[in-house]
Amino acid sequence: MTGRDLYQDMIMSHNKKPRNFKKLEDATHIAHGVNPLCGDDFYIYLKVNEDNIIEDIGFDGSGCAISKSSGSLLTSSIIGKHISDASELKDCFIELITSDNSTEESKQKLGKLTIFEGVKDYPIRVKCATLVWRALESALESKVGETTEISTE
Amino acid sequence: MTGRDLYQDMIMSHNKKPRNFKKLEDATHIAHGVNPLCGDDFYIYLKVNEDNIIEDIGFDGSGCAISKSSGSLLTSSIIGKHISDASELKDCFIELITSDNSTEESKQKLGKLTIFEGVKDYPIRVKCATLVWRALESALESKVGETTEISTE
Amino acid sequence: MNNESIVKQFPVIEKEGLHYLDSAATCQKPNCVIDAMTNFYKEEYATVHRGIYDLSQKSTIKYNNVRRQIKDFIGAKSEKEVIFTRGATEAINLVANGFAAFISEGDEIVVTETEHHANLLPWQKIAKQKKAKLIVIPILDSGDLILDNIDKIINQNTKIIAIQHVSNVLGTIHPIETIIKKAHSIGAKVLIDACQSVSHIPINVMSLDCDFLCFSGHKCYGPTGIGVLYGKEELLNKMEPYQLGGDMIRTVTFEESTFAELPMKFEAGTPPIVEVIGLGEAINFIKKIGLEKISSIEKELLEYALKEFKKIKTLKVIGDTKNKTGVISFTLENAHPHDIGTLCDSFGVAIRAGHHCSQTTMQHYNVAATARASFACYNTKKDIDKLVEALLYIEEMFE
Amino acid sequence: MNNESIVKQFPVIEKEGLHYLDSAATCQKPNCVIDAMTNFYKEEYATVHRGIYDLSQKSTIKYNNVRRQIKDFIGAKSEKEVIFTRGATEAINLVANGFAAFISEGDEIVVTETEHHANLLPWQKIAKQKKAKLIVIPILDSGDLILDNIDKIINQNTKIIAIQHVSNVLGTIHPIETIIKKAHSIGAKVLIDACQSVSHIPINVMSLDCDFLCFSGHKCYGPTGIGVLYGKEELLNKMEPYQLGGDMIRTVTFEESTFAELPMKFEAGTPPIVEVIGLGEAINFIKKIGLEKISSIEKELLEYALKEFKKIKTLKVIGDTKNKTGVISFTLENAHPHDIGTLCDSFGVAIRAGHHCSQTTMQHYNVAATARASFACYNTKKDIDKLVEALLYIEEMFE
Ligand SMILES: Cc1ncc(COP(=O)(O)O)c(C=O)c1O
Ligand SMILES: Cc1ncc(COP(=O)(O)O)c(C=O)c1O
Repeated sequence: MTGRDLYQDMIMSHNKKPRNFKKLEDATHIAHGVNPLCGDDFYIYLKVNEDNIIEDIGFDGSGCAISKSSGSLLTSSIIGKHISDASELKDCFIELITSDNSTEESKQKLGKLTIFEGVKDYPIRVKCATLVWRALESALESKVGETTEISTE
Repeated sequence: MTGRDLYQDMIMSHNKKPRNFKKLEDATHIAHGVNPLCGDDFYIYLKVNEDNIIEDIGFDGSGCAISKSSGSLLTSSIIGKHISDASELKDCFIELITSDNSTEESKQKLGKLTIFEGVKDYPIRVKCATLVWRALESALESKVGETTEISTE
Repeated sequence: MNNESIVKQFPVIEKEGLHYLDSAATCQKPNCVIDAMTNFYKEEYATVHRGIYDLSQKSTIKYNNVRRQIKDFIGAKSEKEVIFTRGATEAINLVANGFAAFISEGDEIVVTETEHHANLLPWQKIAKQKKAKLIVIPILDSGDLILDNIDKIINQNTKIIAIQHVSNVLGTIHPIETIIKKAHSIGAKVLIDACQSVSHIPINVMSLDCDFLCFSGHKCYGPTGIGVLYGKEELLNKMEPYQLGGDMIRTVTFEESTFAELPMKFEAGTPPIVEVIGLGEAINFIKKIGLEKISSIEKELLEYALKEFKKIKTLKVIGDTKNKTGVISFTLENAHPHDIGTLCDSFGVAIRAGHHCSQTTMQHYNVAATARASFACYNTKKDIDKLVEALLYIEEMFE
Repeated sequence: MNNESIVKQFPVIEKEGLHYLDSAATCQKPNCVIDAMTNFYKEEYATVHRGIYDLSQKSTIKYNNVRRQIKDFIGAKSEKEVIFTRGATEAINLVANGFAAFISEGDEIVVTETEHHANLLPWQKIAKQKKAKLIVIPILDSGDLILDNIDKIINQNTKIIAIQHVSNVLGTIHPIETIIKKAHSIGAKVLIDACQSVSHIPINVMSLDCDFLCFSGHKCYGPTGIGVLYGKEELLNKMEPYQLGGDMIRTVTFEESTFAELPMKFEAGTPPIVEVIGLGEAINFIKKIGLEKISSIEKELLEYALKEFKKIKTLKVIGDTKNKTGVISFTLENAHPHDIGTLCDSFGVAIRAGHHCSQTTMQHYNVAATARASFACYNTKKDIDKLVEALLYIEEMFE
């Protein structure tokens, strides 16, 4: 495949109109992710309730089409989910684009997120696709009220 | 030519029985020359009289056959000469083995010293052949009673 | 443009379908450079300086010849002023490390707003260590330095000015002659980072009268792993050695060591022998074509590209000075530079996207990154045509 | 000895009439190493880390693969612990520079009496700077370390022990396991200079448990301009970066910069890309033959040489330990080592003469210089026969 095939319609549309592209004023968990190489720079905001359900989610910042659409699809995939399910999805996603070990089962879980699979062939862009996911990981591990910082290099 | 041709009989004989291989107790000029790469290490002693004639000369120390025989031939070539003649001979010698510009006239002045011409093809050994000459140069430029230090690198 | 005969000498450039426009990052190598190294490894390889056998002596002679070649190429006074390093980064770190001894609290070190990190961070570190001030010459949006205040910026407290000859992001050619004169008028020294100029513009360190100058081999058609530091003999003599080890000593005991003369004093350890041989051949290559010819090819490419870029409505060139080399940074209104980079690649066009190791330049223009196309003597208008085709496609794709 | 198939892979060694016995200075390169670099330059050359185009990404992948290869080769825990340097000299300077922060007045730094200048001078400098003491482990005339006093030498004040694995002058293999254990028992760190062992003896940094280890590419069948520093992650993390510049930063502003993670933190500037590729192939070469095989070839050569040397009455071997690699220093009663060197060359025999960058070893034996023959896996008994023929000739010539 060539780089062009990466930019499928769904990615282009999420880039243009990212879902949940907002700051949550009442977030319980916030993380800030930067990719110093590209300058991609995003915040992710989670509102997790007492039952550990992600009640609301938002992200904002700036970055390339891959990072932004990946963030957008992330938010719409985990909103309303239990944080352990979100965390599992995150693992599946990272495995999908950083290894050759992704199982069929895992791909089924990922659903439309598998459109990012092709990024695997572009090692430098892998960091774009995983940036918001790494921020999610950090947010889920953080204490309530804390803002964590991550950087992909 | 090969390295073997360097070691002509005259060089071997001067190496074995260096002439004027002695310390002069009443030297007017002394210089110490070392070649840190090989460990060649020689002193040269001059006794220059009021008429600027090199009345006596000696050298001692240790080094390879090339440096020692060159020192030996140096001493026997300049003993009894005026220091300006010694200095001229030194220039001719250094030119002979460090450049391609040595003239016939200069070679005639050098006489048997031209056996060192082949050293030119062995850049690392040039420093051996010139070591005592460089020390001579330094001694001639020094003040009476002073010991100068030179190092070829 | 008439550079077919040059193009043919570059095996990577000759590859079908590849349009290499990232020469400001690193240059492709002509066959003569690659072959010189291959042949050296296959026929003549031995260590330098120390072997008394024939192979090593020949190796040493060839190695030293390159030093002479570089001395001539940059117009240095003596071979002692030419130090081989592993690249420009090491050269600058070496100077900063050695020059630190001459810097005290309150002194000022001057850089430009568009320095490469390699010529900023070592000075930032020294400034912190010595409680000196790091002073910045700002730029206009054109990329040109603002020199109105130069008498304030370069003043009695200034000890050294570390300045790029040409910006690797914008291609701006800085008026280093003016700055060197100004610096010397108050007794400050000047280091020129010539990474982006040495294979594009003729340079003569003696007529420039700069105190230090450095460049990397891999950006001037030479191999990786090699760079050059030029320094005035008198200054280099005053500076402490940088790395310590073999080949740079005179005598060693456990109590005390003494160091060799220039240039060896700054060349500890087994040098990058084969890289030096390759660099010599790269200098030959440049001399054979001639820097005038190289620079005229690149100028023509630059003008053509700027003209063609007008066809792309949402494209913005960053830094529009007239005084520049064949380096163009640009953005598209709706596409992120990294997307531009990946998509250009799908057209076979290799451009760079990112901060180009100069985040302060990005900060000036308030962008996270730019896309950059840069030219060398082996590029052709076809490369630019393909780039424009790709950019038009991308523009449409991102509307 | 059965190494014909190895010999055939080395173009310089195959040269008619050449007997290369200076591998302790630098190794010849097999075709596979030379070709890997040539092909890379001709087909795949591009910068690493930063290019988002295909060529650069492939280049980056290949480059990173070598890091993994080296991690496996030396048995490191993580690729973060493998730093590319331009050689062992730079690696040691890097460690000394970074470790200096942990050394205070009165502390002790331990080296051996036979260190290469590269592993002595950087420590001598730090000791002076920090008013620490440089303590020397002496040797017996056999070349073996005197360890009777080890409990005094390595004591509560000891901060680091910088020690060669194998002496480049004598070939002595030092009992580094013992020293590392002793050092760790009192909390000191250990740097192993593995220049003379890595291509001769299997090494595993994890089972050795050394804190740092370094070697040069050119002494292990690889190219010039490349070396490796291994360091425990935890220690490297605590150390300040060495050189500053591109690729080793996270964020940069004029006020403040932050640095990248390991290993990038210690790799400022465009790395020696092609040299890394060449080194990877050299490691492949060593692995394919196997260090056991290499070491058995060299052992056989060593034994044969020592036996044959008995024919030369005035020859004295310097350092007669049983525990050594294929390195023999020797003198002739009446001929100076430099004369031996030049005359051996006239027989096509390339040996080394001089102080071998270890003047303190010369001082121990009270000689200005020695002649040295050293072996690699491509040598044969014929090389030794020719050396002996030359030495007999020289002995007679000097009576
Ligand atoms: C034992 C030892 N240590 C260090 C070095 C220095 O290596 P390099 O000159 O490649 O930096 C050498 C070789 O010269 C050596 O033999
Ligand atoms: C202007 C400038 N300075 C310094 C450097 C650093 O050179 P290197 O990475 O080869 O050490 C570069 C290139 O990366 C550059 O473009």
